[in-house]
Amino acid sequence: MKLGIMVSEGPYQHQASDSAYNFTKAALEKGHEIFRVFFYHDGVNNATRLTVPPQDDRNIVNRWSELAKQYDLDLVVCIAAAQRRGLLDENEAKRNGKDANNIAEGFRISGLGQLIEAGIQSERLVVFGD
Amino acid sequence: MKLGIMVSEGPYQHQASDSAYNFTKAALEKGHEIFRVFFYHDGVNNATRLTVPPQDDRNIVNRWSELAKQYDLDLVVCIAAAQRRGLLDENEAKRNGKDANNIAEGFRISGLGQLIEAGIQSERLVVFGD
Amino acid sequence: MTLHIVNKSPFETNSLETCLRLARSGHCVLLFEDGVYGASKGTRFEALLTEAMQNCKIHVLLPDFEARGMKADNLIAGIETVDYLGFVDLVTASERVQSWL
Amino acid sequence: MTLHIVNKSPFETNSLETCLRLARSGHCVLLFEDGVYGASKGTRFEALLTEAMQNCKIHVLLPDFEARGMKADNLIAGIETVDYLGFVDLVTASERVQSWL
Amino acid sequence: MEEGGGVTKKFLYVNRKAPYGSIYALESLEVVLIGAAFEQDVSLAFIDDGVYQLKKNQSTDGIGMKNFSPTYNALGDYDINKIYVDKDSLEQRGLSLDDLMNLTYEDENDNYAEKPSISLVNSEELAALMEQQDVVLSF
Amino acid sequence: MEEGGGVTKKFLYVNRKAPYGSIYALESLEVVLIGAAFEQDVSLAFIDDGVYQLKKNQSTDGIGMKNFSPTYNALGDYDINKIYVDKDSLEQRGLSLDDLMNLTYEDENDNYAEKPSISLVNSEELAALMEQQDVVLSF
Repeated sequence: MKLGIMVSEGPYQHQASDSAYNFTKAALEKGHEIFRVFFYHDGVNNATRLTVPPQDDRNIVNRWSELAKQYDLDLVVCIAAAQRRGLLDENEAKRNGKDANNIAEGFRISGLGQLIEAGIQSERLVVFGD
Repeated sequence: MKLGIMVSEGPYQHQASDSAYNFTKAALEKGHEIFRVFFYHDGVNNATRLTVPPQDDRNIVNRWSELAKQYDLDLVVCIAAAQRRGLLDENEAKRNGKDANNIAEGFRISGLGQLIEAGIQSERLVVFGD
Repeated sequence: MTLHIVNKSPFETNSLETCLRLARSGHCVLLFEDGVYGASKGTRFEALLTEAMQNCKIHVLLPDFEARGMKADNLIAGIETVDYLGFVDLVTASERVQSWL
Repeated sequence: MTLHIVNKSPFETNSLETCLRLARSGHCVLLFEDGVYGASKGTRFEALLTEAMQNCKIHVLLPDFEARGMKADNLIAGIETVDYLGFVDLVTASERVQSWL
Repeated sequence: MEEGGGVTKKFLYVNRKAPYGSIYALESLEVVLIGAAFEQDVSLAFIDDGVYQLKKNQSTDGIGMKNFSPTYNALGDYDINKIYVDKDSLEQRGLSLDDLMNLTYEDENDNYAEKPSISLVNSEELAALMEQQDVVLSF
Repeated sequence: MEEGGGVTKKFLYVNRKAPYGSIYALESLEVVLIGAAFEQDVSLAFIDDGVYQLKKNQSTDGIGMKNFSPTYNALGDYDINKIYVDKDSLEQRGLSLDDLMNLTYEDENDNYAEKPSISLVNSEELAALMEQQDVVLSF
């Protein structure tokens, strides 16, 4: 079945990103298709490559990047939410006159329409938040 | 009177940072001393210089930076919380092999001891969170 | 059939109560994250859950329940356990998923 | 005297209830952010607040109350309004500030 | 106009949080506005503290945040006119329909007559409404 | 040893959130451990869902998060042995002292006898305790 996922909270502060990851991984292992994972609200903070979690803890960002690579996942970060919170890719940094960007491998920044499209194209949409 | 402030949530998602800012500004206007503002948990995300909020909205990060400049405020970002969430200064980026940093002007990264010290040195400590 | 997913402790927020007020007969409810506390025996919410089970099927995400120091025998009788694979099955078996944040 | 600050809606979380259970006679309570909903007349929490005022002084942060579409005449009788400067005064007049997140 | 490949689904936006204390209300509204371009069958539900989002007379000058409540008035222009407010939640908060913004739309099938967008619904009606949806987005 | 310039204050850490659903419990514990080096007069209170932080038998293998509950056992070694658990909160959750980890410390004034760190307190006792504090850190 084709599933869509929305993640509304950032890494570590709330369990939402962990739950979404564990759910997504289980769905993929069962052979389902993940149409898209859409990161909204503070969820955009899952996409920063600048995290340095403690050695004995999980690396939430890398885990998403690796899952994306393994299954060719579409990880989309909401542009409006990302701008508010300081999550940029190279283009966005340039466009907004910022001297750095922080997006991690496997994520892309796009508009809210991608969430609506995920709702339309997926057979089920599951929201993980706080 | 000497006051300490702790901010536990990031910008925009929760009102905590707004409340802390409005309180801090009011205290300074009344002539009180702010010993330190300590950013913990997702509060560390207040210190990123990469935000691009909408034109018609407040710029939470810049507001803190400007207040710090005007009143010589000590804005301290917890290093452990910052590492988990991807908030780095130049030294931390270098030390952790990261190719970019994102800290805004007027903030500095330091240890949790700075929070305890704020508790000891301030006559009142006020926590803003979710 | 709707799958309702509840991730909040019933002691902290009103999400579970509103969910159960608006769930219809034959629906499924999954308690996960801090929501799993609603599934444990002997709390002041046990009666609410027991009553809800007359109309709805209640599940708990076992990994979240165990993380919080509880085992299957701490569950209110009638609540079923699932793992993440079972969570996926609940989603695909339902017509829609409603998240009670 | 302790200043208790409550930023949560009493409808959403149990913070206000626990705060009022543990506040002592003579303490002050400030409702701000979503906590201001507890200060409005006619809700199911009015009785709780009215009772608490027999022992504690209750304040509401007016800018937060007004942001949410309410005016001073929506307040439960006896609740006092403060602005941010008044918030600062409450803090400095107290011996400690306890935040109920 | 963007579109979703000809498919029309029933979308329900569930709003259960108060405005300003957190950003969910504002960012939910941003999704609704963007989503309007996709010509789906959209409903909004306001439950629990979510009903406070529609409270009239919001005035944010004192907190330095943007008052986004006027945007709800624009929903009618985007053909979003199915706004359901949970009656129980409203009553528990000592509020009635008069305390909410007067949201309306022009009914193009009725000579553009101005009609109210808000319906008060009881638990049973709300539950029935939810059961008709294809996609439920919670905020 | 770090220190705070010779001043000793009474610090109370108030924990009201469950573990794992959010990070407040873990990061609160990190403050407590760092703070121990400052030789202040430290107490910890566990109220509402905070009491779940001390539940025994936590096992996080299934969720891929770190089980930090063993760290509470180390508090005694840091001379943090005033741990107050709200009795009302515990009872509402169907729990008793037996359901919590057995946290102890060695009393250096009593021949290093092992003693329990946790005290169950009622509302009145907890309120009185709070009123003795200089600094209250809430998580």
